Amino acid sequence: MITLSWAILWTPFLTAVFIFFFLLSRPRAAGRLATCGMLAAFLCALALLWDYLSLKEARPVLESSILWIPFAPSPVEFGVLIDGLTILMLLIVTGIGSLIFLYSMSYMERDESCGRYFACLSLFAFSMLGIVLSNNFIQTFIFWELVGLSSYLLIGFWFEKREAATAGKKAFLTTRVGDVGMMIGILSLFGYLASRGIGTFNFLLIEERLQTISIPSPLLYAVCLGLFLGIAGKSAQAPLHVWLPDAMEGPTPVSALIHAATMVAAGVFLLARLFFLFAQSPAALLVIAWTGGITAVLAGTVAVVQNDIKKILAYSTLSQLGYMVLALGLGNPYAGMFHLTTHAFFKALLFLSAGSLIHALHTQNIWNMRTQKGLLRSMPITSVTFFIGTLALMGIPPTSGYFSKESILAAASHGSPVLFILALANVFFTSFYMGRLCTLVFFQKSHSARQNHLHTARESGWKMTIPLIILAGFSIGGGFLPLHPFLGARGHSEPHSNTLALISIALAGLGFLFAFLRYQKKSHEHETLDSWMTPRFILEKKYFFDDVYDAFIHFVQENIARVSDLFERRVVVEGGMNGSARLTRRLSRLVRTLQTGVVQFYALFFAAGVTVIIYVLILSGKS
Amino acid sequence: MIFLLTWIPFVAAFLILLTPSEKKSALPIIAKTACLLTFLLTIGFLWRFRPDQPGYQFLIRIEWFPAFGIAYQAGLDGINMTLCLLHALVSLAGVFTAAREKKRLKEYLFFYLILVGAIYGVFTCLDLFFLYLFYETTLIPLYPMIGIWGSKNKEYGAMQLTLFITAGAALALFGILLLYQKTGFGTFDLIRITEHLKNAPFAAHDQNFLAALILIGFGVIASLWPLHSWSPIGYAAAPTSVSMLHAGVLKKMGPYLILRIALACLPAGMAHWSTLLAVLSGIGILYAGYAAISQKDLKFMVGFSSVSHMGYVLLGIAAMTVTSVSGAVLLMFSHGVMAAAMFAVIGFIYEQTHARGVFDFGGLGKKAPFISMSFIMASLASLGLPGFSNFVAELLIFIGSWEKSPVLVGLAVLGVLITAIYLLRAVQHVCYGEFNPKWNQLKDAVTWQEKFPFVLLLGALLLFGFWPQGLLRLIQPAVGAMLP
Amino acid sequence: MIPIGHVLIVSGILFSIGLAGLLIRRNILLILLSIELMMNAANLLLIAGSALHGEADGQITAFFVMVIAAVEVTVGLAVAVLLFRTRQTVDTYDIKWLKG
Amino acid sequence: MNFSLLLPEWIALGTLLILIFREILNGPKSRNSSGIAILLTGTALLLLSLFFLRNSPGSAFGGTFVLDSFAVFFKIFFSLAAFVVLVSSRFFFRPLGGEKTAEFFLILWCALLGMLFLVSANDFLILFIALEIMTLSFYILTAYQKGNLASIEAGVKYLILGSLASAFIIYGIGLLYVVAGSTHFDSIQAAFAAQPGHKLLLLSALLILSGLCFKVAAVPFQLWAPDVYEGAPVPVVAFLSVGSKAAGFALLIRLIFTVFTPFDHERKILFPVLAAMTIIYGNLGAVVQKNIKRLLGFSSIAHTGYLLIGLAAARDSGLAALLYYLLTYALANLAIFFVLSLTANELKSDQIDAFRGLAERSPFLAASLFIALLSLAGVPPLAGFVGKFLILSAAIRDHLMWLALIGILAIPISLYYYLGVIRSMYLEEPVHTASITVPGSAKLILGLLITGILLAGFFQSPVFRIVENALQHF
Repeated sequence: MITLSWAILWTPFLTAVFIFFFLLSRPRAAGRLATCGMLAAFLCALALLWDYLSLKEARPVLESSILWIPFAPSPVEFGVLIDGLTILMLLIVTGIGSLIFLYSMSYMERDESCGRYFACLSLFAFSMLGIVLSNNFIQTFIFWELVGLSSYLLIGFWFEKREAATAGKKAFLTTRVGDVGMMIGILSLFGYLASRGIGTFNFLLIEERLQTISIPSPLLYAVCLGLFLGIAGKSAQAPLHVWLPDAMEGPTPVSALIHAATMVAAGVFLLARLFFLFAQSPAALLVIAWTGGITAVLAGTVAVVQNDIKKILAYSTLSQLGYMVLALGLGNPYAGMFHLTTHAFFKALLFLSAGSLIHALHTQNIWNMRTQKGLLRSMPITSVTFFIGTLALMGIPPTSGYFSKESILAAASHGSPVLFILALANVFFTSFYMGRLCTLVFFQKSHSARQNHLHTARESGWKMTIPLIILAGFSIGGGFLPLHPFLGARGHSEPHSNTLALISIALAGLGFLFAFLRYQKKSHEHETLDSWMTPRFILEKKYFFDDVYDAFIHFVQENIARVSDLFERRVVVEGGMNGSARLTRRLSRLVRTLQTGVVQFYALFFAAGVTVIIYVLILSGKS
Repeated sequence: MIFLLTWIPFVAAFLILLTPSEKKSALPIIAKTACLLTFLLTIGFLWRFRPDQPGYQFLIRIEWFPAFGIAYQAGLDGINMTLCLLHALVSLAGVFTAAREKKRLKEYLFFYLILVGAIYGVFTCLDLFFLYLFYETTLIPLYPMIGIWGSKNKEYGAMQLTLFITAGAALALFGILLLYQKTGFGTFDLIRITEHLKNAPFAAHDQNFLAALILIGFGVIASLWPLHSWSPIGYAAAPTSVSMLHAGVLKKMGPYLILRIALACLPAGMAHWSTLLAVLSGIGILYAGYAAISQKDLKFMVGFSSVSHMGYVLLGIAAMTVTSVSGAVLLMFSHGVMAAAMFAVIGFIYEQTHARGVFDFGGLGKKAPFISMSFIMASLASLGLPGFSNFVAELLIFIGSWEKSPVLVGLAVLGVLITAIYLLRAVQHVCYGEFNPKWNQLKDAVTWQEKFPFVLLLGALLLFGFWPQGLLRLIQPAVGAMLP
Repeated sequence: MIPIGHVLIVSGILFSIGLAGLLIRRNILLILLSIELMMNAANLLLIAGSALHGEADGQITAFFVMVIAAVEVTVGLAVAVLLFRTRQTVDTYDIKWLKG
Repeated sequence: MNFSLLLPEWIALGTLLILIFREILNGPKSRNSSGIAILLTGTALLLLSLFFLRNSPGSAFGGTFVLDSFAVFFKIFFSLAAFVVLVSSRFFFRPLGGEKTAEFFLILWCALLGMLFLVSANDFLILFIALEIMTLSFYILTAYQKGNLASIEAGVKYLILGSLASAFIIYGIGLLYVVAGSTHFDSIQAAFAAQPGHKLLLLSALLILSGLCFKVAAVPFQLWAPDVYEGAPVPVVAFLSVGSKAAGFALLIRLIFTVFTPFDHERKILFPVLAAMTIIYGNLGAVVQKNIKRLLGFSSIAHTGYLLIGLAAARDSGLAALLYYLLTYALANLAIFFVLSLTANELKSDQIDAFRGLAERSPFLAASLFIALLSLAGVPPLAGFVGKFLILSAAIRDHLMWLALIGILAIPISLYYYLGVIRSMYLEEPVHTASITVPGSAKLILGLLITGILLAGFFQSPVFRIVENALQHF
């Protein structure tokens, strides 16, 4: 089993390296190799699952590691930790990853830098698998950073486009802000443990020791918040969520990968992995829950006014991530991971279908997507699968989304009423914006000649549709997957509540209906959103997060930088460096004034010198 | 054997002096051969180095000036083995850049080889006199190299750099002489002095005074805030291969000598100043980072960045734990290689375009993929990305220093973010975006001679990023033996 | 015999007069003269010492000093003539091109 | 009487006489080449005789003339320096044509003769005579360029101030004689021992020391040096800065550590202060200078300061350091003035600006100047560094921390102005591009000097042994 897990980890890496060195200029081969690699990893994961299930123990946890930096006070390991959670995530990452790789082969066909694309994609998968398999903090942090790097490279894949390059940088930097917190969290945890004689970064060891010693709660609170800052960065929780919508500048399959299987899932996964730690600090959990709840509604509302199909999906991801984080914050990792799983299916599905649409229609604006025949007819598979994804996202039974969302809502119903209301409100918003999207794209026909070129919209090839169909299947059936064996140790499923189910389904239906009615006839981009919702302006400005950050960067950071630079120039260089030179020259000129050139003055100086010496040494001396 | 490291370059320099300057083709061959030989020699030493064996290896000792207890004594332990490797890498990479110099090539290579040999001298010698001798010898070639072959304000930069480092060195010389005087058995033999002081340390106030002298003196070249200002100015002025060697290797002599003299011989004095040193390093990290943000010249940016990174090194040294000091040594290596790669990239572009503003370029990623990739990789290494040895080094520094000064480590972690800000900005403006047609003439690195330096340096960073133990197994025992 | 203390005082005064002359007079010739005076103050000491100790050393030395002083003045005059030829001045305040 | 002890002086005198006769016989038409040949032979014989005498110390003229290893060391030193200066003066004067160089050689040789006697003097009479022979020759040499105003002015100034210093010395000697009843060192030392704390003795010692401090240009007797250095012909400055200074220090050492030993206490007060002031004055003064000779004048004051540290510090390590320093200083200064002699006629100016682009006009000269200047600045592995190193460690050994610190802080300042010259030569574009040809003999000598700088920098031990050997009697 250990060997299998190592194989899963390194296959994508070796693929990436191989492509990097040999196949950069041969895109087709690169694509094939990468996909095969990913598929092989998936098969390994399946084999691992088989082995794992055939083990006799109740909830086996397997671990293996090598010492990477065997330092006496703080040995850093590199290892794998296999338990149910790991295997679940492995399956998600490699499974959905394989589909996305397959899809990409066709999607990226015409791009000449395709080799680079697949190398980065494999690197991305490798980084994510590293996080999943990691058995200690440092390794997690390493791959955490590598995920950031891969996202940077992939979001900025079309780097000639200014926006893409900026978005990649933004993603990297924003998540890095979180990483600063994470690093500090790790360091303070380690610092405390080391002072108690347990110098280790190992999850299992720490978990075990924490049963006998307790960390002082302020410190634990700080540690948890630090770690959560990192998680919030990667999982795009407010206020570090700003990178995610911008990340849509990357190729669509990359978005699918980021939103479904990697990156954003990493944060939630880590939260679940470290739940033993967070569970000990209720105060931290409260912060986490609120962050999740607020992020969910924040993103759900902003999605309502977006016009770019990918951006709508991006905000929906944000709000769904908010759900997951909320569930974990409420002390229910099961619900969170469950939703992570189902969300992975339907969000990948949504993105890939959206990608298929974009591929065919060459636009991302939902106002421009309708065709004369209607998309349902010209691209049936894509449309149907997209619709299935929408249903799952809205949480309509019997799709998978229904079950997972139900368990989160059930968990929320036990928590703070405000949080519960937020969660419910988000159900409505979700279906509203998805309703708006579907109405505009699928249920309207174009009457304008301007869009004639869209006549030609045709269904994509098999490499793109097969992943869609498979994902659609899982989006429907995913809710019935038996996840308990994987997550047993980490929480419980809430008892089913009919009232809650009814309320949520009703809200979802209502939202969709509203949207359908409202946008059925609209064909103008300049819709006026009026008084029955929060002023449109705020939403269009995305609650001013970006503006505030820009202002911060502009007014605070740039000014600190400018002040440093000025200080350097005026004080350190001009004052210290040139100042000492000036002082020397001034003294030098003073010395020069003695050299009057008059020989008598020289003689006088001579005589005075002799006199002083004689006076000091003889007359005032020992007499 | 070990003296060959120093003397091969000197002899080669002499050979170059004898070669008539018309024989343009022979000059680079001599220089490259010398650097390659020393490189191979260093690898050989690395190969035969036994990390588990305590003390210095390959020790040689030639009585030199017995009246003053001076001996030509050289040897390697894990720390200077690492630094020799760093120098071997950077000097070999640098000579390929140096050999492309068009103006007065003969003199340039002559000075370059003198510089290379003297640096080996500093890193191998274990006698305070010779340490200082080689340390100052590096100044002889630096002034003309920067002054003649440099760019932008070169005279000013050369003068500042030389004077600052000399002033620091003079103070350090004072410290060394005091140390010599106070140990009282008339020897400059560093091994004996260290051993002696382990058993019979000086009184506290003596240690404090001496440590202060050493710290300030060698702190100048380590660009300890606020003594750093020569460094961005000097690097901006220097020609590429000098920037590479200086930022990459010479700067590391400061922390190295602080380790060797202040930390090993005067631990109590070091401990006395450690808080102050840590605070200054912390200020340096953030200050230089922010200053780098507002630079418009790539070389200035990298210059400030190197100040910022040396802050990490000094922070690690100030914490005085095995982990942090090992991290500091590893960072000296990693940052050296990284900085060299960075300056090589900038130099490569500057050579052809005579521009090096952050905003002068754009879209080089398409036009010159190899160079852009090198630039990106060097940036990533610099901002502490895992996979490059810089990450491991910074991590060790953080872990090792956390207990002493959590606040400063927190700020230092923030510094990593600041590094990312300016480097990614630079990468974006240089490599990404639309191609600036002004640079249509720009050629990517094509021949192996052009590519070799980058492959060598970045390869080393990656190698030890994946396998840090390769260096740490050398560094850690040596550091362990050095710390009280 | 004159007490040695008196001799010391007289020679001291002579020396001081010479020094004062050197400092005050601006004419090179007079300056040379002042130097001669200082040297002779020393000669006085040497001869008085010779008398005091009853040895000839001092007198011999005094002869040598006289010769040397004469040579000095000779050289000095030669240089002064040179100066006068080129600058038409022997005033020390006029020769200060070399300064600073 | 042991006349063979005076063999070097006989040879020098003989050479001098030959030169004079040649001058008389040939008249104004005398040619240089034969003069050089004579001088070469003279120097060679001098060195040879010294080599044979080096291990046979003794005294002559009733103990007023001694030949010990110290004297031999300095005699070799002076002969070599004189030889280098003579060669350089040949290059310096050759294009001037009109002025007869034979006379110049003659007077310079006279100065050498004075120096040779000086370091052997064991009696104040001999000392004074030898000193005056040397000094008087220098007055003439300084004003040697009759057409050059600066040269004449320098001559006048040097003459007046030098005579003043001589007057102080001889007055001191007179006082000494009154008290001690002898001019002989040994008897004076005995007198000192008999009457310790005698104010008149101390006064006379201080007067003599002041006069000698004038010769070495120590503060507060330093004001003449920049003016004279600027005005005098280059070879004269070379010999002045090397020979005259070395003679001054030789005398200071001999007097302080033989005759004036009872005043050890005063020495320890006086010399550290003088050294500190001299270092500061010299280095600061040089910073803003634009004329290279004047700059070197200030720099020579600064170096006097370092040398004085050697006198200030305890005798064992201090003196050896002083002699080592003197050697390195002499090597560097001779090299520098040699280059100046060679370039003077091409550049026709002493301004530092005139050296612009010298590196391109003559790489060899520029490189020599580069190394010599850096050696003066004390940059290793050049000789100057070892000198400074030894001097400073002597100061520290004698617990003169503050003095050592001043010496150390002055190093970057001195580097600044030396680099100013180097900047002109290497970093700036030449005004004229015509390359300067350097004769083979000049290359040889300059090469030897530079090699000496490198060797004395790296192989300290053999040089130090020579120096220690010279000091074995102290």
